[in-house]
Amino acid sequence: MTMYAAGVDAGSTQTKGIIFDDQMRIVGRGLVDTGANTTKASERAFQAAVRGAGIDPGDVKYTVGTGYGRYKITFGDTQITEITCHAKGAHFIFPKTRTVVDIGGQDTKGIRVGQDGEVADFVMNDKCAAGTGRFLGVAAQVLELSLDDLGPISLKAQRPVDISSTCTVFAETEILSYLAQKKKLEDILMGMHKAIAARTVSLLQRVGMNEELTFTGGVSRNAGMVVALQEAFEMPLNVSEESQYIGAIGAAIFALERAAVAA
Amino acid sequence: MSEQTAAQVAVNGAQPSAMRAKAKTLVKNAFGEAWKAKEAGRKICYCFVLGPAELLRCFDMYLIYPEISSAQMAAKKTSLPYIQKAEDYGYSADTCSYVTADVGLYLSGNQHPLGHVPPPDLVINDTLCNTYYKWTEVIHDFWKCPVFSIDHPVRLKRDEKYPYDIEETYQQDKQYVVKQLLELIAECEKLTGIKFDPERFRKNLEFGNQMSALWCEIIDKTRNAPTPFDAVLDGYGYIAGMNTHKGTAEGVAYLEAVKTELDQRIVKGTGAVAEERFRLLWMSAPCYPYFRKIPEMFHQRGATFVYTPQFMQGTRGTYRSKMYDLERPLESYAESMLDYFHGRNPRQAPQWSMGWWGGKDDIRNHLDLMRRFNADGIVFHAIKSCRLNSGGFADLREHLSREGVPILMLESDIADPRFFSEAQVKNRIEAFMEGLEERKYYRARAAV
Amino acid sequence: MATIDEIVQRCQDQVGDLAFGYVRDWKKRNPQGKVMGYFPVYFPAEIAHAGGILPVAILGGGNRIKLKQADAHMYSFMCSICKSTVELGLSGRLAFLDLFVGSPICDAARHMPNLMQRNVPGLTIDLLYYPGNLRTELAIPYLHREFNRIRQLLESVAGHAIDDEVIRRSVCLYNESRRLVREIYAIRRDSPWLILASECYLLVRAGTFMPVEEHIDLLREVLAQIPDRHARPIDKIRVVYEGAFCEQPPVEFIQALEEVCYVVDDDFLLGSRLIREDVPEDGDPLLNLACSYRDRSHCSSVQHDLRRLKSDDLLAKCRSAEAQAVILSPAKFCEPGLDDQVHHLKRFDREGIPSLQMEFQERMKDFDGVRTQTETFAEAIQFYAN
Amino acid sequence: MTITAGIDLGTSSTKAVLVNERREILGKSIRRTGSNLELAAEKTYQQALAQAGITAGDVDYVASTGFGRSTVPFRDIQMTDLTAHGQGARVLFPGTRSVMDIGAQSTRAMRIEPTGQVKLLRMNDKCAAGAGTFLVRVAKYLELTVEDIGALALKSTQPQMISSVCAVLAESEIINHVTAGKQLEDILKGAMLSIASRAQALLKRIGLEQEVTLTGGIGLNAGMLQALEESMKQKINYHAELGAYTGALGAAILAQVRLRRLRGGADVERTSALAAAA
Ligand SMILES: Nc1ncnc2c1ncn2[C@@H]1O[C@H](COP(=O)(O)OP(=O)(O)O)[C@@H](O)[C@H]1O
Ligand SMILES: Nc1ncnc2c1ncn2[C@@H]1O[C@H](COP(=O)(O)OP(=O)(O)O)[C@@H](O)[C@H]1O
Ligand code: SF4
Ligand code: SF4
Ligand code: SF4
Repeated sequence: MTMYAAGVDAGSTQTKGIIFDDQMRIVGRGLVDTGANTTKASERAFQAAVRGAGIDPGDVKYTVGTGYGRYKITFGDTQITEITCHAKGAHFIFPKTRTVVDIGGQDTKGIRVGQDGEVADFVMNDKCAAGTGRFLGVAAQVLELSLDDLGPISLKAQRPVDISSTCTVFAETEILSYLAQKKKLEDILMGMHKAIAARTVSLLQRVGMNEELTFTGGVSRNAGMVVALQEAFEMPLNVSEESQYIGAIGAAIFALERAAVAA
Repeated sequence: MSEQTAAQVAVNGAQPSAMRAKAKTLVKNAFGEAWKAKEAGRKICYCFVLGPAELLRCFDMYLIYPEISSAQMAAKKTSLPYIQKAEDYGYSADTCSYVTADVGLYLSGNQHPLGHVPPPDLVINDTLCNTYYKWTEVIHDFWKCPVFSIDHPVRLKRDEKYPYDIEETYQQDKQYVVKQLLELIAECEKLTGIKFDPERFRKNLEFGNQMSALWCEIIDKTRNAPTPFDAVLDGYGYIAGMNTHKGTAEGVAYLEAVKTELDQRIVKGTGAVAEERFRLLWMSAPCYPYFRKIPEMFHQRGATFVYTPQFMQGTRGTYRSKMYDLERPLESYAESMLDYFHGRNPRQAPQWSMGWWGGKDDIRNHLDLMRRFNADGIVFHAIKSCRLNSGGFADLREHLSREGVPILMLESDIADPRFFSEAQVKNRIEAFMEGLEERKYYRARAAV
Repeated sequence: MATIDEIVQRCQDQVGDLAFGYVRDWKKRNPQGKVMGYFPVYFPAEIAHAGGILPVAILGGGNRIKLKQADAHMYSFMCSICKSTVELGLSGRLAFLDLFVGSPICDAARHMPNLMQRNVPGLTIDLLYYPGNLRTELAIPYLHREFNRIRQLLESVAGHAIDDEVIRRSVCLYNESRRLVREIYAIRRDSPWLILASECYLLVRAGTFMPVEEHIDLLREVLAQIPDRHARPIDKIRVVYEGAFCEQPPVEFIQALEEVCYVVDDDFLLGSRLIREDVPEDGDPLLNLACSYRDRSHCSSVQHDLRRLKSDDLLAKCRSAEAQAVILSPAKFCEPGLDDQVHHLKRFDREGIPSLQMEFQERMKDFDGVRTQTETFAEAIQFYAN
Repeated sequence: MTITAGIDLGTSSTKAVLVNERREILGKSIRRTGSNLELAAEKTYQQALAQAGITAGDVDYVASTGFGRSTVPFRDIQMTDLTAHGQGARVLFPGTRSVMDIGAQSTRAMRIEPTGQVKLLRMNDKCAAGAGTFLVRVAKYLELTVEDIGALALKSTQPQMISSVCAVLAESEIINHVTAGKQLEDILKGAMLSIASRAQALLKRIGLEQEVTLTGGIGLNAGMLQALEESMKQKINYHAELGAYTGALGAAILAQVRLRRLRGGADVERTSALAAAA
């Protein structure tokens, strides 16, 4: 009988669930908003992933919880930090990765990854919304756009504006004044993406970024951000279809390993 | 009382070292007796931990170590109000918090948690750290006392050949230090009215040599598995006990007691933690405001510290490879100050490794340390205050991680509790330990 | 003939050029010539000059350089100049150097050369160790020997001997350039509207990378034109600036100060002006240089000499420049500068001279805060002083 | 009679005050700044003049301050908000030694001399977490007006603490509090306490001296004032009627000082550089 293992990544904004079969294949995914109740959200993400895999929750032999809300995942077997899981997940998909840039809903991380996918070092910004997904969320709100639109529109930019405020709140005011000046929407958007990229670079400098870089987290789904980051880093980035699930994938790999040991 | 009980609480089922508690008494006495000494007419000399204690003791001077004083404030969780006083006075939060804590002490009428500290009759600094010079100037500013600097030049270990005669430079530098020591002796004679007694100096150096021999044996005991003491939690206690009594019979007695205790622990198989799973090197000084907390976060996961270069750097002269030559005391005294900094050393002893002048040797030395102490990884404790000790860590990490050494970088401060973020430190330690576990897992799997 | 504005602009372009275009051109013009770099504060440039080596001060990367690699190699609380200097090395921008000499003037500067040595292949590195204790007479013979060792080092770069006679000739040239700089400073003290601090800064800075002969010509050209400058005095407070003996603030920072006040004296680029009198032109030149370093120099935060208090020096500077106030502005994370600032602060408080404390960083780009603080400070004097 | 005007052109509101040589206030007015700074200055000035029943021709000297100080076309002199607030605070409360100025986009702490002269200052201009805008956003989010939230917060019995130090991230916490069914007044009080702790940290850095005076529009918010007093465990001065005008008032009074010097002749040489430039 096939053995299954699960990883659940309870992020501050969104919670992700992944089911692996014993051939290291992803067979189910779940993505829900975290909201106020992390425990419920992780259950829902897990259930969604199980449904997607077409299996029974009982078939899952081992579940690893990760992410900022990992200790609230009550049904899991163990918890591992999101840093370790992101490194593991990124290494799984891009084995040559040495640096992971993870831009999530409320934080940005830079992780230096060793040869075996272990964490060599990391830096994290989780105190200030500037430079995180939240910045884009706020902007989308002001501009009355959906998050999915930001990337494609920004890619049309010809002359990106310069957002001088680092603070998200003041940047919002700046965006409004650019709108009042009738600047093009795409130029404003790209300006914001560049502002985030600049912050990300200065954070990442502290762990070093000379070798293969992988961009993960929900914000990596935004194509405009990928372009802005590549320009700022002056090097190409790996981005996977699964990038928002990388943490959950890492957790699921650990779960699979532990399940194998237990068996 | 509370500290006694705290010291006796077993971490993770392990038995704490009794000599760590004993060190506290020694340090406390060293401070407590200061006023008595002053009243008895002895001169008070502020000197840094690597200062020429053995020499100064020849003049019956009572030694006060500003660094130990600040560290004690921090360890007693009382440093913050002192530091803030200094900041209110104008000092920046970006400078060495040992200095700001000390300034706070002066601004508080010299009321130290361990007792009332008398003002200095003389301050002596050396060149271990450039901040010492500024610190000395600060002390001078406050107390207008005479100041003496022993300048021992720092020479880069060049990866390339020297285009001049480095040996000759060394000899000249040595003479330069010797001459300064002679000036110091004259100054001390003038200040205390006591004539320099070479015999007494020799005697102090002899105590120093005995302490060196003992200390080298002690620090090698962590090569045992399990290690009988934790290099941070216990080790820094021993250092404090020893440094306050350098060149004295008490110092020798104390180290003998430490050694005896450790031998007994080894025989009984008592480790620093109940179950030793990982052995780590700790680079630079501890975070004194959370002195117990950080090592205990490691202990909880079965990791313990087996070495810190401060064992050597923090105890100048107290190492076997450099016993004082009693036939030429001043010269060999000068050598002990100079050698650590001098690029002429073909290859410094690996134990010294701090990484700020050795070129590529710094990397090799760290790898040697890993082997010598059979360690699983290195923890670099980047101290916000201390550029001297922390300045090279990021670079060492770059090089060492290329060599496959698991490395953790922690950031906090030596005396300023505001720079310790528990969540952040915990997060880092957790991720690091997960990595070590994973490595162990893969190694075990590969071995099968 | 170029106007002062044009000369200053040219200097500014050269200073901002992170590729060191001027020096590279010089190398093209002098195919046999060697170039050495030194880290502040001070280096006896005369010895290098005498060996036909162009001495270039490596003063960090200013506010245009992007730190792409240095951050990963350096600890966060290091001053900007150390970080950006390492970045210059790591990014290959110092490849034109035949030698780099650092000085362990502080804990940060102690690490920097070692970091360079480990990470910049092909760059030859050494240290010049200044005596930590200048009070004792022992400092002079020590420094004399040290300069001799530097001579040997430079000879190995030059590929030939550098004898006393040639050094004496270089000393004369450097004396001349120091005299001209002093002259410009004197004019600025008397009529600060004729030549601004930011202009002065750029003119002196040019001397940190060009041959002294060219710099002398440049200074003479400027001096000749100053009297004819059209500028009228406006009512601003007169201040002395202190804190930039090592790391240098961006020119925009100096300009922001100047919008609000006249900076009538300063310690910008102190290393190039460290020796405040002529170095004796005959006798043993290295001994003369050693004595000048100890006894004919300005104070800096990294020279330790309790024979004279640094605040005495600064106070004298303020008095002779008739300054109403002093701006104490060390570099962020510069331990020696930050510590001295307090010493000055207390002294000036006692003397009843207003002082403004404010940190700078070479990489800063936003000067609003600087302007607001300086303005408020100036207003406190303008509205309230009697 | 010598009449001077102070115009404080702030990021969110513009204030004007007219005073005579006996420091009596002849007229004052306040209005939203909006996007046209010159217009805001002009309109606010006219309103104040109308209130005083005089015309611009009756005014001897105009001082401008605030972030838009250099855009006031009819100014004779300009000064930073710090200088103006220092003087204003001291006029309103002569015992003032520390001034806390919480504006829409910035937080400033100053230590002042008995004369009102600024001795030491610390600013926080880059982060919204300690500034008035934060409250405006919270109010908007909770569908309240800025004017309402103060009174509401006073009713709080169990303030909901906010752990985030970022204004934006704090909003997510507030959402969570709302979904968890917490009382509005408790949520508001939590947000105010969070600003108060920021302000307190800044005040600490100037070495707090008594008395402490709060200036700026934020003091109109009674809940905020209470939050500050609670978290600092001490009395804080705020002038309910003139607090929002502190900057304009200070500028108007310094204009009197300046004018006296100019007229007295003693200081003619030292006409402000800025006035000369203007
Ligand atoms: N399609 C999308 N385009 C752009 N951004 C997105 C998209 N989907 C999600 N995001 C961003 O990703 C964030 C969530 O990322 P995630 O890595 O799941 O964060 P966390 O783990 O911190 O909750 C959202 O806040 C949003 O800003
Ligand atoms: N009537 C009011 N009640 C409560 N708060 C107010 C009121 N008016 C203004 N505020 C607060 O004061 C802030 C603006 O203060 P102000 O000193 O006018 O700022 P600025 O000078 O920067 O424009 C606003 O962000 C708002 O939070
Ligand atoms: S700067 Fe803005 S985004 Fe950053 S912490 Fe402050 S309020 Fe939040
Ligand atoms: S800088 Fe470091 S070595 Fe120097 S005094 Fe401070 S803590 Fe000690
Ligand atoms: S700026 Fe200060 S800290 Fe940096 S190298 Fe120079 S003296 Fe040292």
